[in-house]
Amino acid sequence: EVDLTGETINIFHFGDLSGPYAFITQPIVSAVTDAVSYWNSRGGVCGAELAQIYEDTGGSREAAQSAYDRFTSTYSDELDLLLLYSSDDGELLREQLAEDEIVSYISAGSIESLYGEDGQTPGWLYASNPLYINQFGSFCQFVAASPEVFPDPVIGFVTWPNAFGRAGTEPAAREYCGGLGVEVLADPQFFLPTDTDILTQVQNAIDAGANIIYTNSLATGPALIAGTLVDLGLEEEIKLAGVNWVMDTTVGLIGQRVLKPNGLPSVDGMFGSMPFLWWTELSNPAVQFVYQQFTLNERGPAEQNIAYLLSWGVVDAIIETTLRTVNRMGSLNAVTGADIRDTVAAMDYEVLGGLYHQYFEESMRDGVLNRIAVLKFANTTMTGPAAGPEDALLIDNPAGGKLFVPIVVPLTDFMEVPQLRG
Amino acid sequence: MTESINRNKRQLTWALYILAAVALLLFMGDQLAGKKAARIVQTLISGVLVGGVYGLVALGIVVINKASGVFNFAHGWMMVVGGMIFWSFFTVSEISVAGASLLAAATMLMMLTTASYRNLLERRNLLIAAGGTVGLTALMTVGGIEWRWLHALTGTVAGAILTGLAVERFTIRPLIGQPLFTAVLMTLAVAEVLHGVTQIAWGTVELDLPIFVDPQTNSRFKPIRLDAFREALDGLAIIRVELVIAFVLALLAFVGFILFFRYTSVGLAMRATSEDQQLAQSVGLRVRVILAITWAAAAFLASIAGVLQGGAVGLSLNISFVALRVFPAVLLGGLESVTGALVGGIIIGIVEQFGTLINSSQQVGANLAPYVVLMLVLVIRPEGLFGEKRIERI
Amino acid sequence: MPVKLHVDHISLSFGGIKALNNIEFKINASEIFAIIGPNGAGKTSLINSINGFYTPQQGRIVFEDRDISHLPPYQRAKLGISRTFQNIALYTNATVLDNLMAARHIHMKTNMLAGALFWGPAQREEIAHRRRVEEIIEFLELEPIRKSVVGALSYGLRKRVELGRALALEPTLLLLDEPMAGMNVEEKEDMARYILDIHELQGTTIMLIEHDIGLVMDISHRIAVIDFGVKIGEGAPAEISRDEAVIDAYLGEGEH
Amino acid sequence: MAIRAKFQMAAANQSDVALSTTRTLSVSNVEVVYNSVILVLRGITLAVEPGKVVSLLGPNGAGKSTTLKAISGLLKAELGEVTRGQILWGDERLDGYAAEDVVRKGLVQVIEGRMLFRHLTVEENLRIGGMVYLGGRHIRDDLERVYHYFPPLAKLSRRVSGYLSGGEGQMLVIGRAMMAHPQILMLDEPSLGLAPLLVHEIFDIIGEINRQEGMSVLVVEQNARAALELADYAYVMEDGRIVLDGPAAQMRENEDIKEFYLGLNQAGGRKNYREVKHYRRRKRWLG
Amino acid sequence: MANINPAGVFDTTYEEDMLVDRTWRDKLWKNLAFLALLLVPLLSVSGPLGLKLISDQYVGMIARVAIFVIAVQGLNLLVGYTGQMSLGHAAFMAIGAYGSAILARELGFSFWTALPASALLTGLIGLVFGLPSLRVKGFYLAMATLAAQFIIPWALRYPMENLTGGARPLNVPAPIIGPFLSYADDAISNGEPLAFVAGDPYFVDVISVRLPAVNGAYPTIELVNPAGDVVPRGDVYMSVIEDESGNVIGLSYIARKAGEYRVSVRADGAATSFSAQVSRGKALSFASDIAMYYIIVPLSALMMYLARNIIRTRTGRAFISVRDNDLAAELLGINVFTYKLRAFFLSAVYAGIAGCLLAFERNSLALDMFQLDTSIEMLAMLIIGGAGFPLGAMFGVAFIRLLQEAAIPMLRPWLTDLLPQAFPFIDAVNITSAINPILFGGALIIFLALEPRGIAHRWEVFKVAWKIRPYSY
Ligand SMILES: Nc1ncnc2c1ncn2[C@@H]1O[C@H](COP(=O)(O)OP(=O)(O)OP(=O)(O)O)[C@@H](O)[C@H]1O
Ligand SMILES: Nc1ncnc2c1ncn2[C@@H]1O[C@H](COP(=O)(O)OP(=O)(O)OP(=O)(O)O)[C@@H](O)[C@H]1O
Ligand SMILES: [Mg+2]
Ligand SMILES: [Mg+2]
Repeated sequence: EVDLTGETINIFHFGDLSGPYAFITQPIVSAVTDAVSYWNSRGGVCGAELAQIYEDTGGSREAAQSAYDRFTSTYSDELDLLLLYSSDDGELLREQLAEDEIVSYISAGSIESLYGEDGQTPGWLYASNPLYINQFGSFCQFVAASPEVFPDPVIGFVTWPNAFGRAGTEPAAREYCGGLGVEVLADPQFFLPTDTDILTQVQNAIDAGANIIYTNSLATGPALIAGTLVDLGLEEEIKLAGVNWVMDTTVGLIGQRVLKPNGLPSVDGMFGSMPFLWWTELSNPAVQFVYQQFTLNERGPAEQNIAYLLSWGVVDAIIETTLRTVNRMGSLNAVTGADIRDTVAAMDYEVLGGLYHQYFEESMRDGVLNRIAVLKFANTTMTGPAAGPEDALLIDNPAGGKLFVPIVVPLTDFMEVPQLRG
Repeated sequence: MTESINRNKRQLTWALYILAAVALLLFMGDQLAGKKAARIVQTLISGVLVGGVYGLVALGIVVINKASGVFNFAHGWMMVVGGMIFWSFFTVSEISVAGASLLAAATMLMMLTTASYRNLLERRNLLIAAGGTVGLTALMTVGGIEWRWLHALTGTVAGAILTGLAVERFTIRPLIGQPLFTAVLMTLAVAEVLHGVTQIAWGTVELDLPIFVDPQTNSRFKPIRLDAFREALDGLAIIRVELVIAFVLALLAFVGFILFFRYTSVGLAMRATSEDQQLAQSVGLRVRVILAITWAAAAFLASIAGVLQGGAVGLSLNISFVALRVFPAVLLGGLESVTGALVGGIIIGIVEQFGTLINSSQQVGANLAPYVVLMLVLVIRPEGLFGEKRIERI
Repeated sequence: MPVKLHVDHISLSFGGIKALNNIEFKINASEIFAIIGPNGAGKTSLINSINGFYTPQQGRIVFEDRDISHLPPYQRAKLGISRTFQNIALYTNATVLDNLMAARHIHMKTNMLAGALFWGPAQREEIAHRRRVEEIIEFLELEPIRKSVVGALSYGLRKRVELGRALALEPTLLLLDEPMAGMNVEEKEDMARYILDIHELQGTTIMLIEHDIGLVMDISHRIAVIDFGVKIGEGAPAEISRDEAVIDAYLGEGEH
Repeated sequence: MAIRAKFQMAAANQSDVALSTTRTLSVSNVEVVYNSVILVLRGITLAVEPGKVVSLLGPNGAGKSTTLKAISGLLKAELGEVTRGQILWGDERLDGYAAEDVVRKGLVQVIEGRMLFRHLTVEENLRIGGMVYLGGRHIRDDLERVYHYFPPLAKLSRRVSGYLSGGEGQMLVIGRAMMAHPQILMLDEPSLGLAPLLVHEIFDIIGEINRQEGMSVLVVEQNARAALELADYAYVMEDGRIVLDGPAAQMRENEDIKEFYLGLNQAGGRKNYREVKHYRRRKRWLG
Repeated sequence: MANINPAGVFDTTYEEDMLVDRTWRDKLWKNLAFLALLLVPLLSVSGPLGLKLISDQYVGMIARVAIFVIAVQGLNLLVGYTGQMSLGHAAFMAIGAYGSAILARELGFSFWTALPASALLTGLIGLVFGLPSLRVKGFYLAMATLAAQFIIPWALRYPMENLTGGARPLNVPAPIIGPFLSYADDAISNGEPLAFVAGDPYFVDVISVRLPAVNGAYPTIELVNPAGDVVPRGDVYMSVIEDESGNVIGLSYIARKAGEYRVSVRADGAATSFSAQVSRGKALSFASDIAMYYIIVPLSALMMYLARNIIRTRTGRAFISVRDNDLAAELLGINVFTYKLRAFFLSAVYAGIAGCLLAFERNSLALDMFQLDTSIEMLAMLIIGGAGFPLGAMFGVAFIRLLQEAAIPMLRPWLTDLLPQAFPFIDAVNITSAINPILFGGALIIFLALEPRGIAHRWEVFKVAWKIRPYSY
């Protein structure tokens, strides 16, 4: 391996750190910061120092564009690999990345950001998670395979109206699921993060025949739907599911303001995708490692979320990609975006030793593996999910009262997702 | 004779209203025909209850407008700040005496210097301030977590007053007598700064504000289920208790403000100030003090709204966007009218909910219906339902 | 003498307040016709009705034998009725020159597109009208403040600018609402001179509201007196100054 | 006259709150600049002795209103500022105080141009004027007083002031200023737009208050005859400077004042406006 | 403020007096400034001269400033000059942007025809939303236009989804001039591919395919990019070739990016073999940032010039009359209502042009580029710059953009290092994410408190002070 002493590997990233999605994306900065200092305290990567260069766009496209321009003109030589957070930025920059030959890692993207308007065109963005629509397809597979849990399944979308929220509501998904015997209602029911009452949306979906509600929303979104179902006394009849983000810790915490008649929080039993390992899977060394770093850096519980976990993985992927390319090209200076792209395309890599699997093909630049999991609450021994409030682990809430401890229980193994971007 | 002309005019206006309402009903009736009675009743209940909170938010905007003619774009962020302060006192078991006394002292200092910094020179004033600081600190810190309502309420009041006064002092006061637009823009700048302050102090994570909870189970109040009417309604309708509480609190705030404006001369002074700040100064009105009072009051209202909203869905920075959704309510009711704020809020609440009922896959409820209704009302009544008529005399 | 304006028994009220009650009079062409009356008598309302700002509930306004009662105000201005305002209503943030040029509006033809390009005809028209406006500026001795923003002028100067703006419309009927308020004797003399000149040189018919009785008596041909919306007298200055009712209601014993 | 009799009664009732002042208002060498570039006052010096009536005369644009605004602190909002000189109220410096504080010190200005709170009723306008005085405790009596001075206002008390006629509005602004019980009342053209009958009344009333309550008055007025009759002392301003001053009685005899401010001809009679020549002698004191 | 000529400059004719730039110095400065702007891309790092004097980021930044100057100048005409409020300007821009994109994508309009067409369309829609101004005033009017801000994007997103792609991004082809320089003619038969190379960023290959009708139907044409994928329509400039009777007989393609493309023509299910005629040529393309710059900046200057003329002639004076005193204006011969509508129309036309430019500059459109915050931000730019001043729009946009894109990013890294050390008790992430809002809001507050009437006002004062120097008054 080449010696990079005296060199600096920059990790470039920008995204919404102060806007409406900051609450989920902010821990990315924390994770990258922690990872950088971790490596540097160990003498760097092959002698090269790590550094991060980032910008806050506040979620605005104008700001993202200007941040991109600034990056590309200030670091025109070094910038070959960029970490993005949001599908919106991906959509905005797709063409420009191709023009400037810059590879971009993104945790999950919309079809348009990864594959362009036609859903096929190659680009320079690579997502570690499967496309949201593919996640939905994989959920349909799961539904179709478990008729005892989901008899006569009809899925209705109750979701946010933005690009993220409506990803998965495409006709292709409906067609695919229909083929599996799972009906998907044509009209999604939209609600906004500021809505205090979404009875109307939920009931609309139920009136239209839904017995499974699927949501692409985060934080209060899934909790609000779950609470509404309990209020209506339908928590048993109607199942709740969503994208990978609904499995996040915040959802588990916010969702316990409403208890089901059986005494467990309303979001108990919510299904979701889990295309990577989760905080609770401590048997895995990758998770162990991140957890250790998390505690070492005294990160608060709010940051124990998907973004923090995945960002450690992405940093590892960035380092690995860079090293492989450098090894091929001989020196850091010689590396171009196209070289990076060649590396990425040929990479078959267990990120961080198993957090998730990175493997792309020319026609597939998003994650291919997914598994379905369910949100549960830990039992007193922390060995598995609690069956009821009696055997649930309750910890002291600093704000008074007790808290259930959310855990994610995988229900399936990693399987290939169907390709629905069609 | 003129009386009769006026009456005719009024009748005409009413006729137009009724016509518009009938048209709306006909349109909706068609859309609603297939729905069960329970759904319609439920939508109405939701609309009214949600509208109560909208009304409360609208009230804060109206109060500022009444005193300064400024449309406050920072209201949403004042809601967030208020809610977060409440959260800090409500959920933290060990309140730091140093922090609390700092807050109390800052608040007292701001109150003392509202009219003029010269007030600091008098010993009596300093004593009052010191006493106030000690008292407030005591209220914020006495006892343990079981006193949290007291802590939170005092803390929020102090925090709101401080926020309101600081906003007025450092951003609005320098603009007395300057173009109104500039002041409106200033509120936008204030919104940005409050946004930053919230992020520094509380981060961006969603917070849980357990105020509408059953102390026994620590879970949210169970909704009232109208099981008794199940047959009649052909289905179940429920009433969410936390929204009812919020609604009642909103009503109380309204009654308070209506009385305040009716029985104190401050209301009159506010109206004068909003019309012409320079003129108000020239007749000796303490424009600075009046503005300070209003901003403090508005910040307080914003805090209540923030706490209620935060209690109902959880506290996040997104709450600031509620204020945007309330704009049509403010205008519908009339920019200067306290009653209008409530009525506007409720109407917008109902309109949103029915819009959602009819078609939520195209976001008719949140993005279309309120604005269409607003346009209709403004064309019939340019000053909103209860607003002040513009005086045109040459 | 042809009748320029016939105010034909108009009544105007505002929700119970009777501002004008069955007012009738005729103004002959090329006449200086004054209206006097105590405060709140309805003088300004009368001008507003002639000009179209108020629509009287009863009666007609006949201008040059044409009933204009139902024309919108801007069309009445096009017919040649122009005015000044008691509570100065200039375009405060524009210069004196622009105020006057804005009043040339009805005489200009340049449309938005031609104006945007500012070529050929548009520029020529602009210059032609500028020339006309400069004549007015010279006539009213506004040269030094030509390019001052109106908002920065003193009260008295604004009054003069208002007169200039009214003249820039080249009216055949000029309605003046207390044009000399806030001026000292010397300045009033100037204003009187301007008004007389306008009348003499252009034959403009002038309707004048003014509280300075001396001035009114001196320069007007005929005077109408209104009180509480009712006309209580009309006639030549000499007759009016002897009229008992007028003295009681308006002049008081001090003045004459 | 009836109004005056009533007023005297009212004034007698008010004697317990009379505010005769002992302070002198003195303006020395004041220079005012608008927009940081337009010099308007070029060093004004004048004084209002306690209990005296002083009138300030001068042609349009001389800077009379600016002088009043400089005293009352209203310049700031018009982007004007006092760049030199000082304004003393007794021995207290006034410059630097906000307008509202100046009012609270007893200096009340009636701004020219009939500035009303147009959306408020007549009575509400008056109430607002009275708020500064003793926290508004005397409002009821004071309303009575103003209605006595201006009977038309009593009838209009519930009217929205924006619809008032010009003269009615003028009564209202003066009444509003009186509500504040000023120690020194600064009037900017009080007779503007008032019918002749009322002009006399107003000046009589001002004179009465001045005598009864010892209130000083600084009046800017174009009706020089009325102003000089009332005043003890008069200043003439031109182009931002004081060009002539003296006791009112003396001023009345000044030939130039006679011609340009009183409109008297050589014989002492009133000139006819029709006879004003096109080219006539223009008097300016400036060199 | 008095308009003062420098000492020694006298107007002898009205023409002279009416000039915007009275002295040759004024004129020289203005022209030099414009020239300097035109030089920026040439001197930039990726400029064709390879001079590398100016960072590339400024090319994009100036272009964006220039686009927003147009939109904000439109707003200035409405808000600053006519005194009508609008909170719907971003939505008007959306109409210009989507209108031109749809015209180009669906109807084969070129940029040059789509620009005026979409501007006109925006103007007409602006007119509709200006109707309430007949009765509604002030903030109420602002809110009536707020309705536009919600209703227009709603309409674009839902009812018109099949044209606009709804919430999905929409690709827009780059503008070209040409094709000219035809140099070859080929023929290809059923299904057979033909390669062509789009290379140079400024002069691109254009191919036109003329099709014979096969069994009454026209064959389909596909353009396949270097990676072997079919290029969607938005990615290429595509114009329709029609015969005399208006039938589509062919399409002409220009790929936006360099590379070897293949064209194939297929007649679905047609057994008949046929051959289509292909001609190739060169066209001037504006796909690159630098080329777009030379459309945007001069157009922006032109729009400023036109606005300047409008406000100093009849229409503009009528606008000002309406703003300063609508009642008096009506009484003095100005039909206030129609002038309000004209202002709405004009202002929307400006917004439409800006929107169209934005669409073609970005190549990709999304509805969330045109949300309420953009409308509000434009108002902020206007007020900061000075509403009702000819240069207000320019100052305002430049100020805000420089603050956001240059000043804050410059301070930011420094503060992200410094602040967490200074305040160790605050979470560093919280500090870094609060920097942008606090710096931006704080700068606005300080600015507004110091100069409430906008930069242009200060500029005017400065000009007077400069002209009367060395005297201060
Ligand atoms: N738009 C209106 N609404 C209500 N009342 C009005 C309106 N316009 C005028 N008035 C009332 O009508 C009466 C006549 O007013 P007007 O302005 O015509 O009086 P004026 O003769 O011009 O008096 P002045 O000499 O004081 O200007 C006044 O009492 C006034 O208050
Ligand atoms: N806000 C302002 N900005 C710039 N110049 C001003 C401003 N206000 C007044 N001026 C100028 O100052 C001078 C004096 O004005 P001022 O209003 O004091 O005159 P005045 O003596 O009261 O006249 P009048 O009798 O007409 O009321 C005038 O030339 C005027 O143009
Ligand atoms: Mg009048
Ligand atoms: Mg004056």
